[in-house]
Amino acid sequence: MLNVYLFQVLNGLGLGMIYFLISVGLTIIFGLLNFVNFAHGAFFLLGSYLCYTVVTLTGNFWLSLFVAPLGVALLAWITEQVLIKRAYHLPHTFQILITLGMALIIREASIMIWGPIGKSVPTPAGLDGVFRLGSFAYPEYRLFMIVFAAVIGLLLWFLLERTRFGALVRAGSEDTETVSLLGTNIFKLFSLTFALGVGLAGVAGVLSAPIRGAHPFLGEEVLGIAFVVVVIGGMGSFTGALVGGLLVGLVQSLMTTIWPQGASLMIYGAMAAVIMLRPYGLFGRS
Amino acid sequence: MSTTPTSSIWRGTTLLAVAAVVLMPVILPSPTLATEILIFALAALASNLLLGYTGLLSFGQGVFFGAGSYCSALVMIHWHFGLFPALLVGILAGALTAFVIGALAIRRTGIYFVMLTLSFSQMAYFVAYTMSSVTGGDNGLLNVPRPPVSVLGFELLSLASPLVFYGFVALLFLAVFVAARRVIHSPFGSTLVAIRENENRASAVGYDTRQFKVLAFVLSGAITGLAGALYALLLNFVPLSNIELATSEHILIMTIIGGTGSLLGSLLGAGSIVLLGDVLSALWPRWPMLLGLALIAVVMFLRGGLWGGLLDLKNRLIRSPEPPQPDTRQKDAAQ
Amino acid sequence: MSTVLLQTSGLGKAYGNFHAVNGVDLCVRAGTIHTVIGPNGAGKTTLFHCLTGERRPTSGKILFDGQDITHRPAHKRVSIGMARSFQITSLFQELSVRENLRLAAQGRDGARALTFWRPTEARRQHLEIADQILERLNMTARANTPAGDLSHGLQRVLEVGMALCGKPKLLLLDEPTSGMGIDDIPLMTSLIAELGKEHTVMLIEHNMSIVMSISDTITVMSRGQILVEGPPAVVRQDERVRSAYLGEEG
Amino acid sequence: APALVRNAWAADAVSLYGVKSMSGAFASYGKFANMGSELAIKQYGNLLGAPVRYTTIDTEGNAGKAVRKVQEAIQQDNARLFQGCTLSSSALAVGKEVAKVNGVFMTPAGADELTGVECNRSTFRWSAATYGAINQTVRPLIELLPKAKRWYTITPQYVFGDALLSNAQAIFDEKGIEHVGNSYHSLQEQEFSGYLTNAMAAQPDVLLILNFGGQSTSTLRQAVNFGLHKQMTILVAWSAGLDQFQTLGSDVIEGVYLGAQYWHQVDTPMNKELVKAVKDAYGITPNYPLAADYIMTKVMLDAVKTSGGVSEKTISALEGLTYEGPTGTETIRKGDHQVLKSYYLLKGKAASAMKDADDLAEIISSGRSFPSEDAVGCKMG
Amino acid sequence: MLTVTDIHSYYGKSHVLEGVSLTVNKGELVTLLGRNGAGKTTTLRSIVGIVSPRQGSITFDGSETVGMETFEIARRGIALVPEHRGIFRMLTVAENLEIAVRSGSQWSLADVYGLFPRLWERRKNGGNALSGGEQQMLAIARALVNGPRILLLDEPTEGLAPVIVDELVNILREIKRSGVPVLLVEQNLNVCRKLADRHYVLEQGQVVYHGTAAEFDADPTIRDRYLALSA
Ligand SMILES: Nc1ncnc2c1ncn2[C@@H]1O[C@H](COP(=O)(O)OP(=O)(O)OP(=O)(O)O)[C@@H](O)[C@H]1O
Ligand SMILES: Nc1ncnc2c1ncn2[C@@H]1O[C@H](COP(=O)(O)OP(=O)(O)OP(=O)(O)O)[C@@H](O)[C@H]1O
Ligand SMILES: [Mg+2]
Ligand SMILES: [Mg+2]
Repeated sequence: MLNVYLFQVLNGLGLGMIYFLISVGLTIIFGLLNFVNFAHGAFFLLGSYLCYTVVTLTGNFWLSLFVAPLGVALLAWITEQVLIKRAYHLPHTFQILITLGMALIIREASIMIWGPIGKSVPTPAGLDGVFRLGSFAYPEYRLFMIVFAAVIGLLLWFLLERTRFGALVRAGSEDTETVSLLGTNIFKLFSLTFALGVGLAGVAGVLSAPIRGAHPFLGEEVLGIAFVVVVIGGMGSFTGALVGGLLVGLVQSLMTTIWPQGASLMIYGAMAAVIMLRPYGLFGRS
Repeated sequence: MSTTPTSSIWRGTTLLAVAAVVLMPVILPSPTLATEILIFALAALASNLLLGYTGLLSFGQGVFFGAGSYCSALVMIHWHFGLFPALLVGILAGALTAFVIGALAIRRTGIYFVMLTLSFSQMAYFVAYTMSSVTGGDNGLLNVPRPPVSVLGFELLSLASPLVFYGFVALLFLAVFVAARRVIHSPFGSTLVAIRENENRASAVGYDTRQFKVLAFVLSGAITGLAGALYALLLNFVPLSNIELATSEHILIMTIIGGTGSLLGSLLGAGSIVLLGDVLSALWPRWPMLLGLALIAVVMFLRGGLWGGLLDLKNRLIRSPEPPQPDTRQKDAAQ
Repeated sequence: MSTVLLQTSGLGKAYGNFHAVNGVDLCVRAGTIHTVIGPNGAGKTTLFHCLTGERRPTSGKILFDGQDITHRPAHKRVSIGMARSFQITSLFQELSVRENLRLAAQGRDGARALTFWRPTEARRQHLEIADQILERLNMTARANTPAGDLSHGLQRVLEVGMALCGKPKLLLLDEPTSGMGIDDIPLMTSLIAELGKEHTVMLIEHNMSIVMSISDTITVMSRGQILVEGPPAVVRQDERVRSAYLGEEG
Repeated sequence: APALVRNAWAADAVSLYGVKSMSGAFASYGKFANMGSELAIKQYGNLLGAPVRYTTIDTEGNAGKAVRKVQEAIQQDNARLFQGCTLSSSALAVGKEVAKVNGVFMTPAGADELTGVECNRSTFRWSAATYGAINQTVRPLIELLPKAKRWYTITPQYVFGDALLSNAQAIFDEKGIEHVGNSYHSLQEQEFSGYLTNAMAAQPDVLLILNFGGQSTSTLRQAVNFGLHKQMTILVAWSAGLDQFQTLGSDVIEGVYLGAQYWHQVDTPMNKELVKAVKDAYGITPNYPLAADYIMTKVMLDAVKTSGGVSEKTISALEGLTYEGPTGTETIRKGDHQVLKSYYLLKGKAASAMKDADDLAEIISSGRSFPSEDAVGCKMG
Repeated sequence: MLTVTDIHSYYGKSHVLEGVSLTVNKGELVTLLGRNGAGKTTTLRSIVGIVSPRQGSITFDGSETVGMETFEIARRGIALVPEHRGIFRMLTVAENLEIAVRSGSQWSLADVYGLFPRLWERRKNGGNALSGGEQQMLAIARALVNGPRILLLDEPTEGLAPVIVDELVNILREIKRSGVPVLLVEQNLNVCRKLADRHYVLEQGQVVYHGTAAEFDADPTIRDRYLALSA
């Protein structure tokens, strides 16, 4: 029986890394642009669908891992220029409204383009095996995802916490006027940051396609998890997204053995508990 | 929020509300639809008390709605409560859940507050879903009666007819509407606005802002609970979706589209969203796309919501003689 | 001399290892104007925050009017007679000047404003207070302007006005003249001097001409601690104060 | 019947309402279901001297909306004939509304309560009961794999899942199968790796998946990711049929056993006609929602014809009716309004063995099993 | 160097600047005086493009800046230390300075830490944990490392202890000596007197007085008339 818990811990860590990848883009946009993006899940969905299309057309998953996030980021950049840009200074209420609207549009457009029935993406060749550890089996593809997520996390942390670009964007999140006074075109940086954050949703969408496939309501499911992770970890914190992701992954995985019906309940319970105890999440800044 | 000069305007909106309530069953294709609109208008109005006046964006409204539906339905099914006792139970259930969620959630502010209400809402959903022996779980709670209006055991009026039921809901709606205005123009209401504007300062001039926010939650929960109970009566059924996050989202959308900070706006918002769904869904299965566009359009061009838009239009058509007045007056009316 | 209104003993506020306020023993007598001066970052505002309840002190005790209020929340200190203005202007930006004042007046009644079933007009007394203060501040003409549209200087005046609405026993003013026009400073100075007759005033101020002309007692803070305390004449002559704070102006 | 017709204009047309989830989370189902009904209506042409009027009611995937719109149709248009509802909750509540006016309502929804404790005069159900689904999949598979003695189950935690599970456990007891474990999960769950890990640890011979729709899609896909299909036999007792198989692709379903209400390759005369008609009309192969709503619409119109108009007699005409359906000769049981029809055990084919894109599975066995009328707990008022 | 000609600026409908004209020449320190609400801040905001004048022209080094974005104007070397200071609360003191560093500035990080030792002591503090005066120092230091070719200061001594004010006066002298012109909005007349070459007085959005420091000092009635100084 102990074995099962060990399995669940390992599996939970793997799941956690996936959740980290799903949420990290959200946390960037949330924490730095102070923008609540309820369309994050929808962009994730788009990533999955674009991956499906690229794989169907070319048979090459790796190409889709490159093309689909770029496509998503490009779309994000365009919407940023047209819409989002004007919503940064608005209250969260309006941001939620505008991104809910976008999510609806993306979802319905996906149904129009790809049909109401879900699509599958085969696991990329070479990673379709199973990694064995005694009697514990773990899909090689999921292992790859974990490593990939870790690398991305590291790069992002460096970009945003250790570079001037990062500091400027963080400064801009408080006061755009003053950053402009220092001679920086902060809105250009914001556009890039937004595209980056959404592009990460696209990356997560592509990576999850072989596991989850793509179906029109995927976005809503993913959004829920992403918010929980971000809130637990603290808005705008990478370590937060990482620890939050791992925590949610572990809780979810262990709960499937301890009290399966309550797995989802516990995730939200954990989130509520964390916010009550630590106002700004585990790693959030006030 | 200076008080004396605006009182004529208040009377105006109450009259407008009465007119709308009277006209709705005539204009709309069915009284059932009109009833649904009024029920959601109640819920939106309650959400407006929090969002528009206190500045609290709560995703918990669905929980209060669901709690109102479930509790009033359960006491009618199992204990054969009459109409008014059952509605009272719905109101109390909404108020109580709002008290609990509010008291916990307001300990945080900003987006963390929003997320707390969101997570409580998810938890409530799972509780309702898991307690299927009580709530019917995913199948919903069936066989909810619609008791007649009765006083001391004497049956006065059957509500079986859709139009009569509409009339009943309409009276309740107007009563709540008038009461809500009263609340807004009370010292309590003006303090809520102050808290929305600058909570720190409100606390520094002597208000226990938590008490105020919790009370706002309780009032909002009570009204939402009433709406939930009426919805159960309307459908003779409580779907699990009543307590879903989607319901909260729906109520919020209505509130914002209608115009925050204006009670009549809530009626407009509920009306337009319910109608939009009803009309468009019959025409095009992909209609949520148009809803999405509408949401974006509101944020881009109509931040005051439909009510704000109407006021703007009015101001543009009837130019007041003194130019600076309309701006402030609009702000006052909107608060 | 008059009785002690406010007293602190060993009051301290630490942020981690950093002691912003460090063992302050303060004694404010009723009916006096008591000024706190000191270099930037000396801990004056933090001291005020502790006194008004914005921050929780990490050590020491606060006695107000004989009661221990060390752990009382901010809003409860208002009802026993404390009111403050903020160093950084903090108003209800979108509400009118009069409404700002009215809300401040109503706040003195605290929880009684929870009456959600009574119309606002029923509480005329708050409007009357607001109008009196408007008069006193010379702002009657601006009564209906949203506070956020006022110039910086007028916002400062309103800031003090709001503290007055609470009819406090002790008025804590954090740099009331900062950002005020040269022409307004005399107004503020005489306002404070006059307030000093009815209330007890605690003042943080960098403008030495005001400080020296109206204070009864001056406490000089430095690095979280009290450096010197005494009447203006004594403080002005103190060598340590001259070098740490006053500079050539003193 | 009182007030059945409001004016002369309406008198000459029979009106049928398709309650379909056209938008919202179940749009993939509603779209095909609606195509089925429309096809049946079109084929019918004139009924009692006038073309049938067909109106789609969009439930928006929300039971509350479904009920309200059905109420409206009943009050405003005097509607009496309803067909549809994917969601059990919608079906149960809509059934109640229709029963109030003695209308007719036929649904493919899964909840056994429809023909059990919540049954009523107006509600008819076409889909097989959970009892049948388990008996027609678990039993044949036990016979097929006599050595597979250890079974593990994954079950959604709610009435429907529990019904499937208890039916399966009864068979396990009877056949001496060791039930080595069960994982319950919530209806919202989409990540099954944890449950699969539990299953893996129990080292069963057969993994019995008792959830449905998107959840069974996810479970199966992730099970294959984890390589479970190489370690054990997998059976999905309540699959959605063709559209689900298309989603998953043969990579995933190859070698997996799948229970289904309908399969387009069923060899009955009526089904052959249906497949051809659908191909002609829409250019696709019929899937379960399409076939189900097609046949229900057709049977309802037949009953109207027999009873000479929409009235209480239409209900009687349906009760005990035997007709040729896509699964062969089908009968509507009088006592509980359950349609007695076959259920299928399919097995996913390898891509190389497929004759065309929709040839994703082969029929292993079929048959009908229903609990007796007394066992279902239906008391019709 | 900086020439403002007859600008009109508005907040929404309210006409705040009604034709302000002024010039700042190389190496000069010019003050802009006036009562509360006279439009001093608005003038500065118009120069840096936060408020866009609807009429009039502003040239810097000979090229027109009206209509340019704020960041473009800032890149040309017009640095404003705003009234509200604009400290980034979530960034540390050091980060606040680092993001402003522009190569080619006369002041390096080390220079400004030298000017304001207090900032060096608190360099790891978050901007949200600074006292009012510390924030003011940081705001000025930040403008200096940003490589200003002209410095606009909006009430820089507000909230500063007298010793610090003295220091600031020295620093401003230093800045002036280095050839960077300064446009100073200030309420503290002592400070203005010590530094200014010329004074402008604004009243209700219009320049009502303009003169050299000597003229201004020589004629106390000016102060009485426009600034209503009693003492
Ligand atoms: N939240 C905090 N965390 C850490 N240090 C803080 C925090 N808040 C204030 N400080 C520090 O405490 C010291 C005292 O600050 P305070 O605001 O009380 O100074 P002050 O005397 O009011 O100065 P000034 O005259 O400039 O307003 C400062 O050095 C400041 O950096
Ligand atoms: N954001 C704003 N919206 C509307 N009016 C404003 C705004 N900011 C300032 N004003 C008005 O513009 C006028 C000029 O304000 P400004 O801030 O330029 O004055 P100032 O001379 O800097 O005063 P102070 O000495 O108080 O800082 C004032 O009447 C003020 O009320
Ligand atoms: Mg201070
Ligand atoms: Mg100014």
